[in-house]
Amino acid sequence: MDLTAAGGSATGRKRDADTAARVVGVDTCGSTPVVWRMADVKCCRDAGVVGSLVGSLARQPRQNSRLGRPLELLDEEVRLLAESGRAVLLLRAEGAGESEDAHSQRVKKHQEDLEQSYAEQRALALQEKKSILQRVMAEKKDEDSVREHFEALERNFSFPRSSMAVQLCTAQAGLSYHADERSFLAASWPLCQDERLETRFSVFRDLRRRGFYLTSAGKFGGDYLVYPGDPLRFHAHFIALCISMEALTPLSDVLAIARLGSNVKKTVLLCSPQESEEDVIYTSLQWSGMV
Amino acid sequence: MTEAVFQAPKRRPRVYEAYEAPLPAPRAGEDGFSAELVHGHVVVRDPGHVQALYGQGYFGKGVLSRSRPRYSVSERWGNLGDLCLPIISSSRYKALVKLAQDSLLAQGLEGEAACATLEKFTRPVEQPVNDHRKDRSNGRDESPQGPERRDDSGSPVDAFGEEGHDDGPQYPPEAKRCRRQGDPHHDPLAKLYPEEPERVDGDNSYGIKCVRHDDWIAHCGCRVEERQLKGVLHPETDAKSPDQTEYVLVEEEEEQETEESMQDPSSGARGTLKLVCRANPFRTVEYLQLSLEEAFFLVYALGCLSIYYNKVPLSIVQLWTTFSSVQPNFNATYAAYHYFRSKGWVPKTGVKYGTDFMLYRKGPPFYHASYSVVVEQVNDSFQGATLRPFSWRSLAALSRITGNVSKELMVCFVITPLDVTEELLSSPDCIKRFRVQEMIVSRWISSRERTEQDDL
Amino acid sequence: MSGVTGQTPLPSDWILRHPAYQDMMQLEVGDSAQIHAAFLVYLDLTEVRRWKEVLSFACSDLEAVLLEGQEKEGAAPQILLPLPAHRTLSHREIRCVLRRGAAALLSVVASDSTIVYQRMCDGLLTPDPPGSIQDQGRRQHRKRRVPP
Amino acid sequence: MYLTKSGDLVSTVTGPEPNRDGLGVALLYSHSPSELFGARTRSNKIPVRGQKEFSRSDSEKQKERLQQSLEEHWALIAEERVERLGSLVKGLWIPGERVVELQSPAGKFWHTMGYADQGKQFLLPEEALYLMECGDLQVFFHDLPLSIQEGYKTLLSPESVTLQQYQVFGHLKRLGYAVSRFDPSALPTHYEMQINLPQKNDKHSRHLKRKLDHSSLSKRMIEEKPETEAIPGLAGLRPAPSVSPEFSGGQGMDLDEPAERSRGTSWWMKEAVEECPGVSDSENTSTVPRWDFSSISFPDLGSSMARRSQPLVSPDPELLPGALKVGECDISPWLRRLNLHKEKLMWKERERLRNQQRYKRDINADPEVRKCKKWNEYLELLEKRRRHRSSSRRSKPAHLWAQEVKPLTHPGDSSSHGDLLKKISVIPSSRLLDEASRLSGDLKWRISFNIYQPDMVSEYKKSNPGTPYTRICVCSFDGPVPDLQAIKQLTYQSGNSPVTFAVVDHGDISFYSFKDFQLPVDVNQ
Repeated sequence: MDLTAAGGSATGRKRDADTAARVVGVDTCGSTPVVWRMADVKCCRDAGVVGSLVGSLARQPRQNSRLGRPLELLDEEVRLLAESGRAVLLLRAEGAGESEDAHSQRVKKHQEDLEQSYAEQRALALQEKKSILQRVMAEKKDEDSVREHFEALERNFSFPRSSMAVQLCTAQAGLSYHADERSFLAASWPLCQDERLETRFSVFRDLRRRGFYLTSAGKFGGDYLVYPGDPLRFHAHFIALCISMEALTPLSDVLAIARLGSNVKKTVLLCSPQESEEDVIYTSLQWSGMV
Repeated sequence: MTEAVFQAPKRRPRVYEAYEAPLPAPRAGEDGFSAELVHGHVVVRDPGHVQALYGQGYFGKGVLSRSRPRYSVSERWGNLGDLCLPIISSSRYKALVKLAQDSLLAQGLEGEAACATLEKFTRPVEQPVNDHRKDRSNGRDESPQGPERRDDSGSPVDAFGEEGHDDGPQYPPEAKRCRRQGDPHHDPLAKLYPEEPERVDGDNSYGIKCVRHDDWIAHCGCRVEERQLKGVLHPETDAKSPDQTEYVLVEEEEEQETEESMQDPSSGARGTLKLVCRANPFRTVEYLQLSLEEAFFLVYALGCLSIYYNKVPLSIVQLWTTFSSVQPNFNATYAAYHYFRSKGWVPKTGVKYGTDFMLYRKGPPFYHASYSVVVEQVNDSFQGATLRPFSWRSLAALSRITGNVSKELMVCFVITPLDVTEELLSSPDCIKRFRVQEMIVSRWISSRERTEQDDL
Repeated sequence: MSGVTGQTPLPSDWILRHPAYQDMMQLEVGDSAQIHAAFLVYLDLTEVRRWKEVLSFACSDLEAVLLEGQEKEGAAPQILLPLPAHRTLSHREIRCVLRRGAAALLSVVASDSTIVYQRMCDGLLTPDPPGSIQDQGRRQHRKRRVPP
Repeated sequence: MYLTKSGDLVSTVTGPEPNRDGLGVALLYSHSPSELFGARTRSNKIPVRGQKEFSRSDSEKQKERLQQSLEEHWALIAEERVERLGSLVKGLWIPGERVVELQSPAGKFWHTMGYADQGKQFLLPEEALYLMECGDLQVFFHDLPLSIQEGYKTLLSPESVTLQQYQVFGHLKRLGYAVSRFDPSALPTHYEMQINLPQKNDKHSRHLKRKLDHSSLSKRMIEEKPETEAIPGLAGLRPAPSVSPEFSGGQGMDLDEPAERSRGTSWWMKEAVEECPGVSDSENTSTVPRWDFSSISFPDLGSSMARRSQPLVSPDPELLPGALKVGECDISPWLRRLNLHKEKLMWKERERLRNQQRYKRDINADPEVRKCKKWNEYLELLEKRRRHRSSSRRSKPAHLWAQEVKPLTHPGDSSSHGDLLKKISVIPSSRLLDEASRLSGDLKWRISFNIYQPDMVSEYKKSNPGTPYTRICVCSFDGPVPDLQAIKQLTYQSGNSPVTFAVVDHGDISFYSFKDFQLPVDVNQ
């Protein structure tokens, strides 16, 4: 029951095309783009953007093998979303602009919500007790004694406040963006664009166009790990190395990563965008089999 | 621990040779060893020198072998009388004749004369007179040195199983096992590790290879004797001796050999091949190539090698200048090489792993390499990293492959003095002004990553 | 390598007189270290690996001697780019070699004549699927773990 | 108005997002009370992910499996934290101090996290955010609880803890490590470590320092002068509390020990020289040594020649310090304890001894050696002989020996492998701590955390945590790798515990260490 991502959907219109046209709200933490809302996370994946989960998992927070929201995005991922008009930067709804009145109204609403939740949870707890009692009493035919038991339950039932369940929200409520600002992110992400980032992005976009899924491959000495399908189901095939056509690489570096590639059974891919064209040139490095 | 712990080097499970000496020492009365500078490469051709330099300190590499020079014209051997001779195919023999012809022409011989010479030279021979070979077939220990293991089919096992070192051929597991390790008489390391090393388990690549090479005459534990090598290598030292012809057994068709029959893989099945003994007209003499660091160390540190260029021996400074121009940053890589040698370790090239050196204890036949070394040069305030500017990416790749092959990654910083000048660097004595900082780079693998490893 | 025995004594600079080496020298490539690397690769291919039809030719764009040869009789010819190990390489240079054929081998030659071959080819070459027996054998290879 | 990162002014949405209730206030919770109530019984198991596939076939079956995996994944990720109010600790974000003040008693986490000051309990932002993610803490700001998202935005900042630092902190905490901020001022100085001073554990000063420092994890230190210039005289200037006056006045102390080692002299040689009076004074004075060993007799207790029955006579009183009196000594009880059986030798050992006897001459039989009065003279003699020997026995090719630069050794001149190695060891080694104190600080590199191993956490004391397992320096994967200078500085600063670099690549963390090392010399016997 997440808040819907697009402000426009508040009108309640439901179209199939809506999913495709949906916009991802991107928040920043420092200068790092992150996505918080579930609908936005899914929407990224629909666009082939994998990102990486960096938060503790709600269900089991004290382990590292499965992490939870937020989803951290690569600059290239944000830019790809932005270029296709799918990403907008989230802005704060409250904050400096919020009047004292509005704030106290929010606090009041919060208190009321809590009270209401308490009342409802109490009722639910009582209901649960009753149904248990009902089951236990089902064999007994003595209706008076059953009624007595129920009355005693109502009388003595206590639901301490400390037993109330509260939600610790992951995403922030009431955070939105202005619909008119959709174009904003496309133009200005990432903040500084140097040649290396340009190269990386051209390669990212081209591989994405070819249907591959990409994640960061720093640990493998490369730029991207390239998967034939969703990384949830497939092993990576390539370690992509983004270099400009002219960049001189020491042979020792080439041999090191090529060796690593064969060790982990992945092809090392040299990727260089062509100047002027959008085309990217790929060269595969594989073990020669010649010992 | 703020310092890296020294991890015991891993012994090879099998050792096929005895430890001769940590460093080469020329015999009394000899001037030392000699080598030639050919286009920026240093080659040693004298078979005695080749064996001494390789066997004592593991300097250089046979150009046609993976490590110790042990090339032979064929890996298959056959008996002719009491002689054991290499067997080659007829097409291979023809190729050798062609090479010899080209060579003769290049030496200025007339075409016809060359043909006539070759014709005479390559006639079939009934019984070659080659006395120094005779003893080979006599004593059991004197069977031909097993040829270099080479994997024509390119089984991927090879590339990863080991760092490419394979001194000592792979023998069938059922063959007589080398029991010399652990015996102090043969094994210099016996004191440290008296127990017989355990066998490699689960090495299924082993069997595969043996099937291919079952025609080897298996024996182990024998290191290459100089005498035996003379059969393989060209005995240039006694060039006056008439006995330098190598004889081979050529597989020929019974009637008239044809090109096709040799190409046809089924020809063997026809059983029409016979072996004809002929002289090898273009004998391959393997030489030892020294890395520039190795060559310079033998000259400068040990004073036991003379390197000739156009028959003129070069001085130390001349060599320093030449090597520095051939190989950028030679002063730093040499300093690192010298440093490790002076600690008694054996550095060999790390090109297979994208590093400068692999460090072996004693030598590649005895231990697995312990360290993969990257040489870096920094100034007096420890800044600048110009030889191999690392990014976390390139470091991640290096660290990972090094770990994958159970080695440690060492960065060897060569620290140059504050007042370093061109003039200082123009003499090898500059290394006395350098300092060396060794540093181990290691990666700590947390549990999360371990599970992810299987995922990717 | 010696010439025919019983003829003239061995020339001391026999490498320089090797027919294949002389061919390479006539290619007018100025980089002698690269030529030597090419010759070592040539020797390895012909003498050790028994490749067929190994030829050398010059690539003017790279100012280097390239080799061409067949791994087996009748196999598709492959191009080899021999380079001394301390050099650098750009993607453009690799493409220069790949233009001559689909598959090429980078042959890196260390100063002690150790050669490492690396296959290069155009486009995206899907790796072989894992799971072979040899692969499993490799997995048992334990890593040395060093605590921080 | 809202200033974006690119500097453009963008009009913010002033009104809150419309929500289902139609009220003007944003809905805070996405879970209804019944969902919250139902959450008590939900599973806490993490579904196992199936084996991945290698290639894509786009078959129905494959698509189905992907769909199933995705759904499972989304369900897991979508789950919200739901906790009993009673098990939640309540905290208050104090933006000025960049800390969270606890409003209700702390939980188990207090063992490794938080600090108390003037009767109040505080958490550092990274601790608070981690506990929020664990569902242990609810942090209020302006009377409203912070969502995790707001926690990230509010608690993390370049002035306190960055996202990357927090990611590393969280990663290590989730692995069970105790993690504390690195406080350079709390470290024992190098000098203190050298004299093995027990660690300071003055609670008060620690917390005071922490209070001062906690506002910033990323800016700090370095302004601190390197405490140890490693000058012996400094000991008196900076008296550490428990240094006794005699100790600090000790003149012979070698404070520059690491540098000493790097020069390759072993410590005992120096000591031996200094212990011998008359030798260390000056080389020129040829005073008669007091210890004339030729005239001092040493009792022979080991060999079979020893006269067992007789007691040892008392030593010459001249050789004894002042008032000491030593009488005769009966050695028979000791001798009985000695194993005087003849040693059985391996044949190999016997051969070695034979060789030794064959080639070894009694050095005292050599009249030239006997003429030598000092060790140095003896060495000179050896050198002279060596030169003579090598020039007569070996030829020296002119291209090597008649030049300005000559080989370091001549073949055959070294008596052993060890001797040869010694001669060619001309490059001194450097240690990581050499000259580290003279390097000026580079603000690019900072240590962020101390970590303590999970199995030690039960004994962990915040007030006296002991030596950390390692200290952590957080780096970005796109940033530079530390050069030798930076590594030296950080190693020096980290003192008694190693530095580990946590490199963050979009949430993915790798740990690297750069440790000092010296390859042992492998001499062939």
